[in-house]
Amino acid sequence: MEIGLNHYLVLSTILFSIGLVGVMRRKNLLLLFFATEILLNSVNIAFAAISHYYGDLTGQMFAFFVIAIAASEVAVGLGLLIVWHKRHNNIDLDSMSTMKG
Amino acid sequence: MELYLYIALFSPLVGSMFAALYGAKPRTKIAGVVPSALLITSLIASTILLAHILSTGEIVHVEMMTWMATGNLYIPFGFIVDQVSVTMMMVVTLVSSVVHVYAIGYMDHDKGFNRFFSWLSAFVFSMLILVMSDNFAGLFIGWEGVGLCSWGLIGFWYHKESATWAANEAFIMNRIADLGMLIGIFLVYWNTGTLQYEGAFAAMQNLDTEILTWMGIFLFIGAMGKSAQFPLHTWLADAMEGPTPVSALIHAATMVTAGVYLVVRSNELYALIPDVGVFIASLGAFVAMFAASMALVNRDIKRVIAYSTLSQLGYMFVAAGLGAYWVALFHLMAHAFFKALLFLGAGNVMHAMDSELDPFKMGGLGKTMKASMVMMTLASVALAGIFPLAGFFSKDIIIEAAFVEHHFIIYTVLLLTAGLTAFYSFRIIALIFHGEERYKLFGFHPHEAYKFMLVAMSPLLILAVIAGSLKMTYFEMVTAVLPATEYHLHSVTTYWIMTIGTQIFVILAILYAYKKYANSSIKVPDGTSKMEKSFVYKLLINQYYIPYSYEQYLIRPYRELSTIFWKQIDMKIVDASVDGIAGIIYGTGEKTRAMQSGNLSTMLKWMVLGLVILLSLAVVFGLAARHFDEIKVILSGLGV
Amino acid sequence: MFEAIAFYLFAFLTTLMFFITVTTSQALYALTALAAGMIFISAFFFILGADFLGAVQIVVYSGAVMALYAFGMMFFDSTREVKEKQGNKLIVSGLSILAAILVVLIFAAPMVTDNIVALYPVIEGAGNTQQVGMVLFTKYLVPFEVAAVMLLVAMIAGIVLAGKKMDLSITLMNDAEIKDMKKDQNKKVLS
Amino acid sequence: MLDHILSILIFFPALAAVLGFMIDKNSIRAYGVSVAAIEFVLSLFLWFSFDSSISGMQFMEQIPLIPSFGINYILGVDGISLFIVILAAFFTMIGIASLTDTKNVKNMIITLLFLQMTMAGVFVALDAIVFYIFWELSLVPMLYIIGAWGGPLRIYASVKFFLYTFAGSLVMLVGMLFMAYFYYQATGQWSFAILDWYRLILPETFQLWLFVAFFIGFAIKVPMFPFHTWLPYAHGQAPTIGSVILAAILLKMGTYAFIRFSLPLFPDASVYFMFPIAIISIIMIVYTAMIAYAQEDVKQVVAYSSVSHMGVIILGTFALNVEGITGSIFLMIAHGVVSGALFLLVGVIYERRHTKMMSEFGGLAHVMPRYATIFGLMLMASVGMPLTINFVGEFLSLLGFYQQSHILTLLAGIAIVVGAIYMLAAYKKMFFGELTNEKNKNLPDVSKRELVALIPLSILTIVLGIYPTPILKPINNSVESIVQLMHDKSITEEAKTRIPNLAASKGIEITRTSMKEAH
Amino acid sequence: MLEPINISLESLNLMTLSPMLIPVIGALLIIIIDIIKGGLDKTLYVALSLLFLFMDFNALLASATTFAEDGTIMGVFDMMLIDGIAILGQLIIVGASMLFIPLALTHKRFHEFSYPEFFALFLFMLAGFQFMVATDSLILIFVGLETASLALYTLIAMHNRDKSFEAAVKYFTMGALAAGFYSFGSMVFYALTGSVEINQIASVLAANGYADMGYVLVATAFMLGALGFKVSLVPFHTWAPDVYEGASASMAGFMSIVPKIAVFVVAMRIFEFLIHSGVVWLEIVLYIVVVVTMTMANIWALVQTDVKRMLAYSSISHAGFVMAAILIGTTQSNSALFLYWVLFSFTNLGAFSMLWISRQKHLPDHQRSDHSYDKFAGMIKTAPVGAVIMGLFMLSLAGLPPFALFWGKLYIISSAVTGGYTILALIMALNSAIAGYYYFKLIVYMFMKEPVIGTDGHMYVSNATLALKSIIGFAAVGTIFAIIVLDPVLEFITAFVYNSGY
Repeated sequence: MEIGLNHYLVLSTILFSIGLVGVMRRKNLLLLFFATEILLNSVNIAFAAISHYYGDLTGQMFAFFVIAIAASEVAVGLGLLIVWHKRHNNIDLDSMSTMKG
Repeated sequence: MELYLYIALFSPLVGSMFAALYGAKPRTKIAGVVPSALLITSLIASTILLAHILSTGEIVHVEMMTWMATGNLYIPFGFIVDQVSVTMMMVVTLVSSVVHVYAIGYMDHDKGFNRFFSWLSAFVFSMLILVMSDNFAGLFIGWEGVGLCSWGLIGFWYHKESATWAANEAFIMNRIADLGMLIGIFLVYWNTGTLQYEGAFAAMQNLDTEILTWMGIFLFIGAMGKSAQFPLHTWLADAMEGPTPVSALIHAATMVTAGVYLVVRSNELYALIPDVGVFIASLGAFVAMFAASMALVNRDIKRVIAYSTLSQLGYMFVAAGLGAYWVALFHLMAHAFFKALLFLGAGNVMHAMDSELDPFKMGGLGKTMKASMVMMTLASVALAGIFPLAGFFSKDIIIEAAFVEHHFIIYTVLLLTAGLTAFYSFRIIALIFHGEERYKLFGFHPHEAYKFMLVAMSPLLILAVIAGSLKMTYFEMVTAVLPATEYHLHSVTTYWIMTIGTQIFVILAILYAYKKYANSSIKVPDGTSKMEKSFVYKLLINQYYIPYSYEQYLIRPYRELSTIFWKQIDMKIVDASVDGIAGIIYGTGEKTRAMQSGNLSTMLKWMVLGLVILLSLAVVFGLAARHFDEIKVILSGLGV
Repeated sequence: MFEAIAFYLFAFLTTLMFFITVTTSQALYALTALAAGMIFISAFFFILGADFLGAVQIVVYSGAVMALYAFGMMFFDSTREVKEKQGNKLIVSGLSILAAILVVLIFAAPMVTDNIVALYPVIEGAGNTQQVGMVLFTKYLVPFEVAAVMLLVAMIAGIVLAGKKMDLSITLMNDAEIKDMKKDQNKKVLS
Repeated sequence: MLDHILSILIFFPALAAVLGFMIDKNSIRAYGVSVAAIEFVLSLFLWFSFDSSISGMQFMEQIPLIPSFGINYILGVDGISLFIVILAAFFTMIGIASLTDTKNVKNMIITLLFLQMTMAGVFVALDAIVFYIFWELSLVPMLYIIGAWGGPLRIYASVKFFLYTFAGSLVMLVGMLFMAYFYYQATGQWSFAILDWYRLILPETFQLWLFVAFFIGFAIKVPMFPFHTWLPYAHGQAPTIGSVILAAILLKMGTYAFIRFSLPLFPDASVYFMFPIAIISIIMIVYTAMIAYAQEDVKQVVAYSSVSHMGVIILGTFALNVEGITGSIFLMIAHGVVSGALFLLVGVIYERRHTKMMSEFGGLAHVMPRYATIFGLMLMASVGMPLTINFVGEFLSLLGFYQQSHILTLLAGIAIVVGAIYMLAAYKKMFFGELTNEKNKNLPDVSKRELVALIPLSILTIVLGIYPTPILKPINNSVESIVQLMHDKSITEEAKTRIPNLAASKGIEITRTSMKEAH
Repeated sequence: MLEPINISLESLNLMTLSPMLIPVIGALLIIIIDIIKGGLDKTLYVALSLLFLFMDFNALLASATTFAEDGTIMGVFDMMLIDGIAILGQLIIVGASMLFIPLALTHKRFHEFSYPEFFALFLFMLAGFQFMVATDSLILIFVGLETASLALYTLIAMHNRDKSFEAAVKYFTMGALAAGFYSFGSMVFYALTGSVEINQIASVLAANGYADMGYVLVATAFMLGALGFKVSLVPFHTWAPDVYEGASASMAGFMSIVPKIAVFVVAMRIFEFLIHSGVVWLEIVLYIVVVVTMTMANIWALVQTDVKRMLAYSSISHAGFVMAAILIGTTQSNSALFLYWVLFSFTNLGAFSMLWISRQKHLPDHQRSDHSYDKFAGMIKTAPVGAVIMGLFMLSLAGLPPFALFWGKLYIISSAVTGGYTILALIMALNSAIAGYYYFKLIVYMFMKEPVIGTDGHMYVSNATLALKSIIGFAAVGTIFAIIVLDPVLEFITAFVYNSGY
């Protein structure tokens, strides 16, 4: 059977949802960041697939920039985690709720 | 003549203001003398006007200035002195002059002497405005003005709870009636386009009877208040809390007759609606009897006289209602004289008895107060309608008129009332001046009033005696403006039988009163006698329980309702709903702020939830798109 | 046929790996699963003919990002088991599954793609990398440069945040303390 | 000078207020009084130069503000607004003059001067947005006066006052925007100028909705039942001067706005809503009068009495004939004078005893005869005694409405009864009876400073009661033109019959401008 | 084989890049200066930044002139799109930044300003925002947005205290999720149309007659989530209060203005064509979101005890208010959006600056947060001028005429009325009334309460320097006298918006 664009889109959606699960359930910030990577990667698959099926390079471009963005986010995210960890010696997000209301 | 008109009108005002200047200062004679002198000036001016009218028959009509003018409404301060108003002016200025002079003596020791004269003169001014105005609005000014002065004077001794209560009661009750009056005025304006008597009455000739009836009714409601007709009568008896000169002037001679004056003044209106006239007459007859009955047993001389006034007002309304306007006015005049005299006499007695009002505690005062006794007796005779005193001429003619007009029930009632009148008048005369000197038991030391007070009263005495002789002159004068109906029985025999019969009936009543109350066995009632326990006595002494029921069923519910309105409705419903809305908004905030738990995980969940909601809406919409048209209709309602 | 098998195989593998990533309680497992997943994704890229992308994926993710994360994990000592207090799991899974179902529901429908014109068509005969290069340095030159700026920003941010200067907070110090600190620094410079 | 007298009237006090910051605390009172006096003289000068035979706007000024959106600074005064402007200046003057020692007197006077600016602005603005600006801005100084110098509940009271009126006026703002939009649709140009709007004939349904939108804003300000509950709190907590100005001027904004906006803009809707509003007015009159009777605090009596009187004003306004509207405008002035004076009087006793509970008093007439006299005078004015200022307005208002409905007028007329009840009861409780309370035995009578405020008011009360013509005439002329405008604009049969056609009956020539139909 | 591409330099329109390049160059210069000579004072960097901002502003004015003459300019392979709304957006971004940067010159020393990198990052961030608004391509929007966001996270964290780290982490994490939404949304659009350029997407969708409505809706939903997060629409707003609280007051003020206007421009580009094409779903959803955002944010603001948090919620509410303009989608409403935001910038930045100058380093015992209401109690007695100015900003925020924001509200509500959204207009009006409550709460505290014992007026200006005072003065003057310049501004905005086809 023919693998069509919709297959890839569905796969992408499923992976995206897995990412959402991770984002919502992870309490360890580092692991939470993993989940955000999943989100971006799932979209990349779809971009590449669309690009392939339409014979258009724009999708690959988008995916390329998404990868770049993901990488930058890692840098900043880790930076933030390091400062937090230096102060509090944990990266548990439950400890971050001094501000509320 | 205009100058005299203005003098007559404004001298009391000047007097009032003069006295007011001394208002906050200690008592000074001059504050009493000057207003009195100014009033006498006013009296003289009125007399000149009277002479002028008598001699020439010309009506003096001036328009001082515009008061209100807007749209089609034009109300000037216009004054008219015609035969009717000059009669009233004479009565008012004369009685008030007498009362003023009398009060100089009567109020001699009172702290509020200056204030008293200020109010009293202001009252005269208002009354003159009332009678001299040439339009309904001006009448209303006077109408309210006398009400105000009456309030000030009834509550003159403001430290007394009963006095201030009575003052407020009088004012408020009058206000209720004034509302009717006001509505009457509105009716007149919107139907005739003017409030000037002349124009209004002219225009009324062409109006529907229904509208005229309403006009007549509403104006009469106004009259009922001022003249204390049932059911707005209770204030008059309570008004006796005021100083006695006030009672004499306001609550006997002048103000209370304003209602009669109004009906007389509007005779052209009432002539068009005889049905209302009959109603007025019936009510008058009822009040005459009703008031007289209460006077029979009352133990307060001023109240007895007040009821008597009420009763006589009933007579006047009978006359006015039956179209005998000149008769009503004549009785008004005559009544003013003898009733004022009676009150002033009562004032002398009170003065002598340290403000004691219970006649049972007096008795035998005739010995020390001869002059007062003579005056009061004569006034009572006049009141009873014994020939040849004033009452005979004015009152009997009313009874005759009722007979002639074939209102036999009214006639009968009036006749009976005449007997009652005689009885209660002489009951108090007997109790006060005759019999045992019961006052000694209570340690009173009565003395006759000042000479000048007695002198001041003498004009009234003279008029009470001779007023009857002026009847024909008067008749000729006023019939120039009022319908000149003569009330003569067709048969001379019947006339004589009736007249003499009435006289004998009245005299018998007087004698019975003397027999019952002038003897030495009278004791101060202590509530034990058989009569006092009877139902009728209780009914009468409690004024048919009307004040009680007013208190119980009107005043108290009003007070309670007010409190409920305030505490329950205004605070707990109206205000609380406003606060409630604010509270709900604030409470929503307090409850939902937990959404912002500060936990990152929750925040992320909210975001995903938002997304899911958006997605589900998308799916729902996809389904709904099939029913797009219907939905669009609904949405257009939302303003989308 | 080969394509279908490859697709399903890698689809299964990526899904599994990512599933492990988000569910395992061992940070190390998660990291490893993530890295594996990334590599499997690059397989898709190759299948779809996006060779350049596939290479970038492996280099950037498996090389750089994973290395960073691994470093981070050592720093945070997260290899130990992470205790994660879980709130309501129903909400988490419910929301995600709902989201998936909703999107899939829509994606199940075929698209109308008649009007789609490839703006930057894949040219037969040229290598993917070449083609990407052509587009990247013409049309997407500006985003590319901006991405460079972004990476610079990320670098500066990383340096600043992880730097030593953040250890002392001037924000929380009063004036006297700041003066002392300055003195200390000068001393260090002198000595 | 005459060309810009209205701007001067508005901005002179504001400028003076800004300069007031420089002035020393001890001299500020003299400064305030003189500024207010100058303002008052200016307003009198305005009256003097006012041509009362002209029915339209005078001293018009126009400066474009946002011409592309149709917002212009347009001012003008006619018979309707003239006297309220004068009254505002007058009350500011006597308010400052009679200001007894309060803390922060400087802030108070500066605030009052700002308030004066907004009050003048509201009544002379002829552009809806400019009107709205002053309308809203007037809330701020009042908020501050109540909130900073008020009683124990002052913050609740001031915030309630502010939010309530603010919410209402925002709805009104939406109405204004709609109105401008309709004008735009009809003419292709934006305009917020009221005189432009006057030329617009709207379909009845639009009129109804817009009328409601404006009504909410105005009704809360008036305040009309059931939106009145902020008023007792505001009055109860406000310092004397705040109550005086609130009652005398600020409440009049609502009733003035009815005449300036609602009637001429929406004649058909006015007729449509005439009876519902009349019923609300009657509820206001009777219900609040009864509540006033139940009060224990004399200031609350006066406060509720204000609501009751405002009912009569509204009733007169919705008589939709010359007599009624003229009467209601006159009653605005009258009520301003009388209620202002009553609040001043309450302030006098509060100053001495620091309580407003009537049970604390009784027999005050013994120790304070002058006070009792002036109070009595104002009381009688308040209950509508003829020859006092109130009577003229009340009489005309009721007279006017009688043309529309007999029975409702009869019910509304109960005002004169219930008004007497609570006023006399309050007076009795305070002044009559024996002097029982020890603390009242040595109260000083009204002082000279207090008399400075009270005597002019007393004189006004009587003089204008006897000779209202100088005020009635200009009002009458302007009202006639408004009534004629309404008649001409109205589209329904009912409105045509309800609103008298003066041109036919009196031959009044109104300059007819071409009217435009909105679609 | 690939053809070599010949492109003339003129056709690239490189001038379109100049406004963005200026801050980038500025940032690089700052870094280079720091490398050459460290330890220079912050005043230098402030001045440098200001200088570059001025140049940027001038470049924008030049673009504006060009736009006024020639209309929309495309540049650099049609990647750059300089149309009216791009210019307006950038003008607001740069203008507000010029007001923000001097706030670094505080009297007290704060951690972030000791870094030259702070200023560099700031300028990079601006460049990111400017790229974001000046393009039609979803890719460049994404990259610009992320550049700016990453810089912003860092700037927040650099305040260097626990709350600011917490704020930065929260913002960052949620931002990453939003980035996921954004890329997914873009992906669906791409799948639908084969393009990532908005006008291209629009034309393809129009040509299809929106046949794949389901896909469009999914894309829109994800986009709404992503952009809604940035402009803090409920329920994507949860970061806002915490981040505002954690960041320094000046940064919070900045955040309430600049990132949002950038996103509004993007939202306008993406949503307007959908709304105009009759995607009723979007209209309904936006309607709901706007109403909920306005109302709920107001309600939450009511119950706050800290002024800064209150202002955070109020900013959310204002964002909802402005989002309504996009929903209405007429030229008038879109102009109203910019007008509103210009006026809002003055007022809100002024308000936050007032908080900034009263910032204490250590809280006294009775004070629970940086800017609790209690802190301002009785301010009129101890610092009257400050209280009056703060009151002024509050009045303006509440929409009291004739202060700046009133005109914005007036114009937006008017556009709702004109656009036929009567109910919305009423809701907006009533929300202003609710908002009145919490703004007035502060006024009540300042003017009507007694000062807390032991506070003197100095506390309220403890952080003030001439620079800060001038900024506040400038904001205050702008707030009061907005009416004077309103007409030309409105005409300018309307012309630009109209000529951009919105």
